[in-house]
Amino acid sequence: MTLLSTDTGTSSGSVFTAKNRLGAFFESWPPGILLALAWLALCAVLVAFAPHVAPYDYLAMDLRARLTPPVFFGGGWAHPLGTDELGRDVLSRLIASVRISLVIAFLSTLIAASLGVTLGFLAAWFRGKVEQVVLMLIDAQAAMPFMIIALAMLAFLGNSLTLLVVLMGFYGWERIARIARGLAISAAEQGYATAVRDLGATPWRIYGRHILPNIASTLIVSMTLNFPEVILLESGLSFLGLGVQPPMSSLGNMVGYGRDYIQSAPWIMLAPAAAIVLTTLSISMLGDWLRDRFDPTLR
Amino acid sequence: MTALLCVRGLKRHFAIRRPGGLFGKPATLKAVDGLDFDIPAGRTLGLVGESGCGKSTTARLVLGLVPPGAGEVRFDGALVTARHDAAWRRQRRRMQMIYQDPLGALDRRMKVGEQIGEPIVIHEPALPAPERAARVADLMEQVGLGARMAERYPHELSGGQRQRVVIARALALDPALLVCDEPVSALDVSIQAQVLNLLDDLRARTGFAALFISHDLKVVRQMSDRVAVMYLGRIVEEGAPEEVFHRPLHPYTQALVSAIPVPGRKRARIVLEGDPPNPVDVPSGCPFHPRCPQAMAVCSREVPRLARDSGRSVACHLATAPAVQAAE
Amino acid sequence: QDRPHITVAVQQIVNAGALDVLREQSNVGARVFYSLFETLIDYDRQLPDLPRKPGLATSWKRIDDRTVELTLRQGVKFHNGDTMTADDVVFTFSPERFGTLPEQIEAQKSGAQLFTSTVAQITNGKVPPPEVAAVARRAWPNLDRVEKVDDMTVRFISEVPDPTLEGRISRYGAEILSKRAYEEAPTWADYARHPVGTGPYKVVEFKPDNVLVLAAHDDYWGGKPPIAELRFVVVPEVASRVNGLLSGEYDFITDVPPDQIALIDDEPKFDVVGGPITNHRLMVFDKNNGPMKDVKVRQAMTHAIDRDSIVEALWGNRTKVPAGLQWEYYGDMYLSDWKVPEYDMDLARKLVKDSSYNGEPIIMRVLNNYYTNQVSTAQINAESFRQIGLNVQIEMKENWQQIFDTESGPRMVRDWSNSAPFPDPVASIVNQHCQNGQQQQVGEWTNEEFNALCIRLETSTDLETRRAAFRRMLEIAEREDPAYTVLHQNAIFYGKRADIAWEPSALQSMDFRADNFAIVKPAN
Amino acid sequence: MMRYFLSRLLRALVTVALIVSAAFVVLRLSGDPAIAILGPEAPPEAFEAFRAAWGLDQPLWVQYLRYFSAIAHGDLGLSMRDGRPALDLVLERVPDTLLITLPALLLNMLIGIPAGIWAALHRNTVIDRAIMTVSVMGFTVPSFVMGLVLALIFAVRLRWLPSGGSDTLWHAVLPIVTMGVIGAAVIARFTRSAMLETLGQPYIRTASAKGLLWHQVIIRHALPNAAIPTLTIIGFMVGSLVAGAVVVESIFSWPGVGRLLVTAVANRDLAVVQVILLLIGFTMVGANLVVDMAYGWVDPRLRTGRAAKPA
Amino acid sequence: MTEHFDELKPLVSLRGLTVDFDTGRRFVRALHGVDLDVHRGETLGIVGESGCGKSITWLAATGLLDARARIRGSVKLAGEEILNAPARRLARLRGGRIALIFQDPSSALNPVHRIGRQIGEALWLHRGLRGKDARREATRLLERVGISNPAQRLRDYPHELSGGMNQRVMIAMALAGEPELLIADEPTTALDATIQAQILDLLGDLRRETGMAMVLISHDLGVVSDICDRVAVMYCGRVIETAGATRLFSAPAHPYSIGLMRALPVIDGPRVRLDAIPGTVPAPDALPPGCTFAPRCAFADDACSGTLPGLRPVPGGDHRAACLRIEAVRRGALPPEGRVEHAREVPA
Ligand SMILES: Nc1ncnc2c1ncn2[C@@H]1O[C@H](COP(=O)(O)OP(=O)(O)OP(=O)(O)O)[C@@H](O)[C@H]1O
Ligand SMILES: Nc1ncnc2c1ncn2[C@@H]1O[C@H](COP(=O)(O)OP(=O)(O)OP(=O)(O)O)[C@@H](O)[C@H]1O
Ligand SMILES: [Mg+2]
Ligand SMILES: [Mg+2]
Repeated sequence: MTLLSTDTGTSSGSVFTAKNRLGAFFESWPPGILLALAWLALCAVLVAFAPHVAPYDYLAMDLRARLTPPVFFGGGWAHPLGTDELGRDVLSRLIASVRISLVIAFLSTLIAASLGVTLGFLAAWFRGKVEQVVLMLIDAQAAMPFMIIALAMLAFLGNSLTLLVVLMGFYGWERIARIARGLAISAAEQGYATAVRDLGATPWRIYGRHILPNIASTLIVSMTLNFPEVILLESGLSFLGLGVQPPMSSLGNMVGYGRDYIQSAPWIMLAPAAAIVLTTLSISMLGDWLRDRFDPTLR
Repeated sequence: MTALLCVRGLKRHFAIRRPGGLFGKPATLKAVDGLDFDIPAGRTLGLVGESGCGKSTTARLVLGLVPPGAGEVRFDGALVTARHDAAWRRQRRRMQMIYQDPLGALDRRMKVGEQIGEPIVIHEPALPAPERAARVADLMEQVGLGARMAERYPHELSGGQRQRVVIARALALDPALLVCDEPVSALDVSIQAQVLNLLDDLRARTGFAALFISHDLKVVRQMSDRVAVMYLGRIVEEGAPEEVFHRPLHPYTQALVSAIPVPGRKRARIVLEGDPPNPVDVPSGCPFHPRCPQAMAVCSREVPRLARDSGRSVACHLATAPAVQAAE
Repeated sequence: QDRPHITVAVQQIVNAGALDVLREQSNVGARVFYSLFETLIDYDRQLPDLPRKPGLATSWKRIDDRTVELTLRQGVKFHNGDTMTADDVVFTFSPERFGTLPEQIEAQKSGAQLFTSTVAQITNGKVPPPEVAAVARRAWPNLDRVEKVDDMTVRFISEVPDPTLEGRISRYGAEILSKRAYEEAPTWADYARHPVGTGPYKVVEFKPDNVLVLAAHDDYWGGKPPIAELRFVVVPEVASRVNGLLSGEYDFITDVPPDQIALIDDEPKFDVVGGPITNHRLMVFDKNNGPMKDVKVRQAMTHAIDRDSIVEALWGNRTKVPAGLQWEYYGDMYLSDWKVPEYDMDLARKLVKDSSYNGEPIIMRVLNNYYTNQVSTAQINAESFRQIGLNVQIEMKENWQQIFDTESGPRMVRDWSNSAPFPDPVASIVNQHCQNGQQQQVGEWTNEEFNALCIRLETSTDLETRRAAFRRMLEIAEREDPAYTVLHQNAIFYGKRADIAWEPSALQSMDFRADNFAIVKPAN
Repeated sequence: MMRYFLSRLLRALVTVALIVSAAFVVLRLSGDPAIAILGPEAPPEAFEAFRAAWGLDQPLWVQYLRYFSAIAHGDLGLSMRDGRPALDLVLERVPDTLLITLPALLLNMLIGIPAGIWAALHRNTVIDRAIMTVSVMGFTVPSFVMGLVLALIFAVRLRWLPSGGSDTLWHAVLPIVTMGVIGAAVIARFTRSAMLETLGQPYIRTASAKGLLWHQVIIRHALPNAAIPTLTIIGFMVGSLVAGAVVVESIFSWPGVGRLLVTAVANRDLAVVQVILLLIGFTMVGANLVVDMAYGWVDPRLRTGRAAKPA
Repeated sequence: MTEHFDELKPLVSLRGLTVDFDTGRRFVRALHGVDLDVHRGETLGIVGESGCGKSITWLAATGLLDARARIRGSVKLAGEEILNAPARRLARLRGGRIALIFQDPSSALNPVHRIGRQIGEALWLHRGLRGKDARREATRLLERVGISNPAQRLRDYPHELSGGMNQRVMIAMALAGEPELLIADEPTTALDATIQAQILDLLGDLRRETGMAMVLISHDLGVVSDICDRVAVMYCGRVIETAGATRLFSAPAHPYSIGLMRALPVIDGPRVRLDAIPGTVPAPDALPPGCTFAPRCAFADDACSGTLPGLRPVPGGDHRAACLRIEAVRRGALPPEGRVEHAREVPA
């Protein structure tokens, strides 16, 4: 970083040395983070306006235009990212998929977080038997292959989007519960929570008004870790044929069905795969960045 | 039953595991091992003693934050339990605590104004917000915080200001008893003086009784009407501060008093040999005898009783055996 | 002299985990079984119309309506070195082998302990799993007995007149086993892992879901097999199979989706062979639920399917739309003038309009590409159905039970495929759609007139009567009161090294005998 | 100490029983093994016979009780598909699974730990950002995409390695690399944050004040302390060793437990699924226990003084 | 500022030491040019409120501040410049010629290593001792700092020892390199009165025996007066007064030093109301112009908030203070309006 000036203010006794503005800006907002935010903003726009931005209906088939390559790879501008095995426009499907995948990931992360936080808090508050039960549930969830849970939900409850969201909400709650429990126990032993309890506050107040906001930053960071994993998990489930189901389309499901075409029509798979990587990369980077920001020892 | 707070035969032991081995052997830690004291309304009892001698545990027992192992605590005649039920929560209105670490005792994500108002929200939920705000402003005025400060977060305040916030919060419901567990230990000399002065003023104004805990004898002397010296979970000496600090009877108190560094004046310290006391291995007889420069044979056999007379009590064989006293 | 080792990458060796033709009911197993076992009467498998030819029997003749006599081939050696005799044939069709002896059934019942490690045993003989008996009964509903005339002559005797007897003798499931080998195996399961047949290759090692290693059976009656070791390895992923072929690890890969054909064909060292098989893809209706009760709705759907486009787009015209649920190899029973409902959107729309339908959702239950192109086909059809004004929704299911399930919601439309294990309508339309067929058994569909015709078709020996009955049955099931509609003939494609001369078969078997396998020097 | 183990064991048993019960209900209610194993074209009476033979026609609770009493007698049951003891079936696959998962885990650590440390030491520099970006990408690329792309490059284009199968050790390379890269990414992230946490501790300053050079401080003082959080995550990974990697095994046609699980679940082959679940459950529990012990080994503070409780 | 020479060259001399911290958008100066000398065999006490820069002065001098600090000025050890010296050279100095001990011994010792190993490390680094020799020497050192049963204690982990014992281990570790200068940063803050007495005694003995120089950082005036020869008072990143210990405590010249002493409660004599300094210490990025103490100072006048006072000799001994109104302070004369009242609210 370059030093621009050393000014000893007359109105203040403090001595500041300014940094290069640009350098300082990029230090608090690294370019990677800015790119990540930009991508996420784009995604947010897509989520909000998907049907209006997409050039075609994502379900519209054109069997005569199957497997058209993207523009510059032998295709034309009619389908900038090419078409899939049913002649549907990959770009439009991508937009629809981003929308569905992000909505799923967001909502399920929320569910996982609520479930995890609730159970974690219960364990932290009651300790003893309740805690043992929660820990057992946590272990059981961690040891149960997710595939089986997925099968269960889909078999018993069908496969509507709502259910998929709920199902994915079951993913990762145990980690959040574990974190929430740990944080809540240590927070409860910290002065501020004891202090409020000693004022005569009810558990609701202690956990809801005090502990939750205090551990929220860590929880948010762990949610940013959960978020990309849900997107990946959904693609893994699609691989097994359990994810978002046709004719609906998600990033994972596009990649899953596109994998057979990895050689003959790679764009079907690569476009959504790139979207997955970009999105999860953005969110993970944001998470890391937030964690560093929230960590007082690093400030 | 004249005193506001009566403590009788109070004990509290903890089951712990001793270091060593993979998970350690179980052992008993006698944090508080039989306390008796009274605090009359409006008076302050100072409690001094080294780290780990059970001061904080006493504070928590007195407030009913942890259940006693034996003995009882009566506040205004009513038994203080540690069942965290509604009745217990109601009792909080009248007994409050001030903590050692003001930053730790405050929620760093809540504005201090809100935090000062929290006891009111808890105990008088019906009070309309504007009236509550007025009371908060009044409290802040009392502890010398500008009303502007209400909008700040704890980390934006200095240590002394934070402790003022804690004090304001404790006083919000006009408690009869305030337990101050090392309220100034984390503060700097100059801020410490500000806070001590403030507590003094407030006590004069509102007349609460206080249990004032510190390991700093100078601070305790500054604040208390009576002091009790604790060693390994027991009171070894009790009396008026001037008496206890200027003519300590117990050898431990003597060592403690001599160890106080006083600027500008060098004087002989009684340096105690041996390791600090360990509440897990409380020595037989007088718990202080292994470190006591004047230990006698009887000390390792018999536990000295806290002999009370004329407002001064001491638990030492030396003090109670007139012969030895004379020989000295 | 230096015979090659050949590796075939398959999606799965056998679905049921056992090398027993009476247990493995999916068409997956047919691929490997032809290398292990043979039937008395065989087909010329690489020819399009699949003419019958002598197999382990050199000749056969009808004695009467109920009896066929076969002369066995001399010098046929089993993998264990025994020579095949009439005893082996009789055994192959015996109640003991079928698991229908009373003591076997008793043992199966008493052994009916869920998940416990005790296999039902009886003192003499084995207890095959009960489903083997069920399959055998279905394959030989009227077989009275198989009689040994002399060492090299046997008679198949049916309880009732049976025009399909020769067909059944040649069918999948009628492969001849070694009596001694079967009896020597400790349990049925042991046998089913190392079966002994007469085929050109014998089992060396079998790990379900992983690999089946076969070695040349040099005493094979048809001459020395051309391959020293034949390995079938399981490679579930299409992309991985293609990768493995292109990287030279596999000599053959099976189940190449039509869209991948060009990719392999473009490589000079590899090519793709294959085509239609004796299996048709169907869409099946449940006439008892919702809008499907209305015959017009079903009819409309049969007319709204653009079968030619599907065949063109998804199959690259490498298969065809057949003439209803029948195959050319039915011979005399083939109704060459029959047609599937023609694609006519206007007619379909009109049918919908005339029907009682008013917008209720129609659920199509679909499995995730259990059949090649299943999901794509379903999406194309759903689109067409929407265009004729039907509110169709695709519902993806994970397994067959969910497809058949009636509790989680109304069952309306599902996918299926039908084969004909032997060349007669009895093998397909009767077996699958009559009273004892799955469709009626699960309660999807029934039709009185149709059911009466079923019996006539099965028992009559008069060709014209039978043809008339079959025609009427097709009319009912495919047009008047649609039970199903045929979408297209299924096709299977194999990727292989271009320097290997090899032909696939419509019967889905892979033939690695000397007359169908040769390594030719590449042209350049 | 003994009591601690016993209570851990008890919790583990209850946990595993919970898993097995849940799986039982799920598998039994969500699909029919008969159709799955015999195929949709098998005659209906074959399904009936199959169900009767395996007792699947009994009420669910009868099946459940039978299953559990069998387990209690040490009988883990037969595979409904193969008729062989489920335990044999699974144990057969374990060596193959370990053959790829163990080296993958090793690779994870060999790449992940140094990368994480390196990134932490160069916090907020280009090195840090590069490592973290690569690491995040490492685990955000879906594993089957990664696997297929690796196979395309190294098997199809370069022909250096086989694309799938399990005949030689060379066949293990691509699966190991695929899993190795993904796991390394995860470990790197954890190591980095553990390391950063440690570097902020006062004893690190004490170590430099003693006169140790920076790299000595890292190696002798920071690493052992940073090992604890890293161990936790590695413990979780060990736990999933036997379950293998479903996706990677499918892509590389590796005959491991993961693929067996997929087929067994698809077939609703209950006994096999349950044996795998038991195996996973006990490995998890075992791994957690080992990690707990390792904590004590790495950090002497954790050897003693568990939470005190009132006497 | 005039260079002042003693008959002995100082062991360590800091000149114009400044430290700027990177606060993200800019650098903020936390240490504003500190000049200090430590002579051989001398004990220098540093006092001042929390956050005034006592610790960073010495961390900066020994190169122990993290990379976000920018250090300027000069630090000479026996005439040799060591500020920003190469890492290897600094490492050899640290623990060897200059040893440091920190506040809160329990967290300053590595929890996962036995204390024997931690002491052994220092012996190995600076005296090349290993194995048995190192063990023998470590035992001797532990014995020296008054730990009973030292041979056995070497095998203990820090958490198995009490805070006082850990602090003694820290001291033993510091002594391992036989340093010429020991910097003790609040060595007794975390300890109890009786243990504190033991440690202070120990430090005093050691200094007498080895003749090493010592810097004692503390905000406990009592401790400092007890064992220091000379004292420097710091406020807001500057040294505002230095004098011999006796002199400083008997006749402090700077209003801040006076305030500090008045604020202490006393153990004997009559109980009086404490005389607290009003207001709080300003943060480094919000210093008032001119004399940084002016807003809290009862003696300050308008000149004080305009000019930054340098250290100036105070008549009567080796005594210097940075105050424009030394004379007035000595006379005890308050400015007419009593400026303190309106200056209470200093932003924290
Ligand atoms: N919950 C607990 N479990 C086990 N031991 C405890 C518990 N609480 C306190 N102790 C032990 O009881 C003893 C007395 O503790 P207490 O906190 O009352 O001491 P203190 O006099 O307040 O010390 P300090 O001056 O350090 O605050 C200590 O040895 C402490 O370790
Ligand atoms: N790493 C750092 N980054 C930014 N500011 C720092 C850093 N370390 C110290 N400071 C600031 O430098 C100033 C002086 O800190 P220092 O630690 O020297 O105070 P101190 O006098 O030792 O106080 P204490 O008595 O509390 O130890 C403080 O305002 C502090 O906030
Ligand atoms: Mg305490
Ligand atoms: Mg400091």
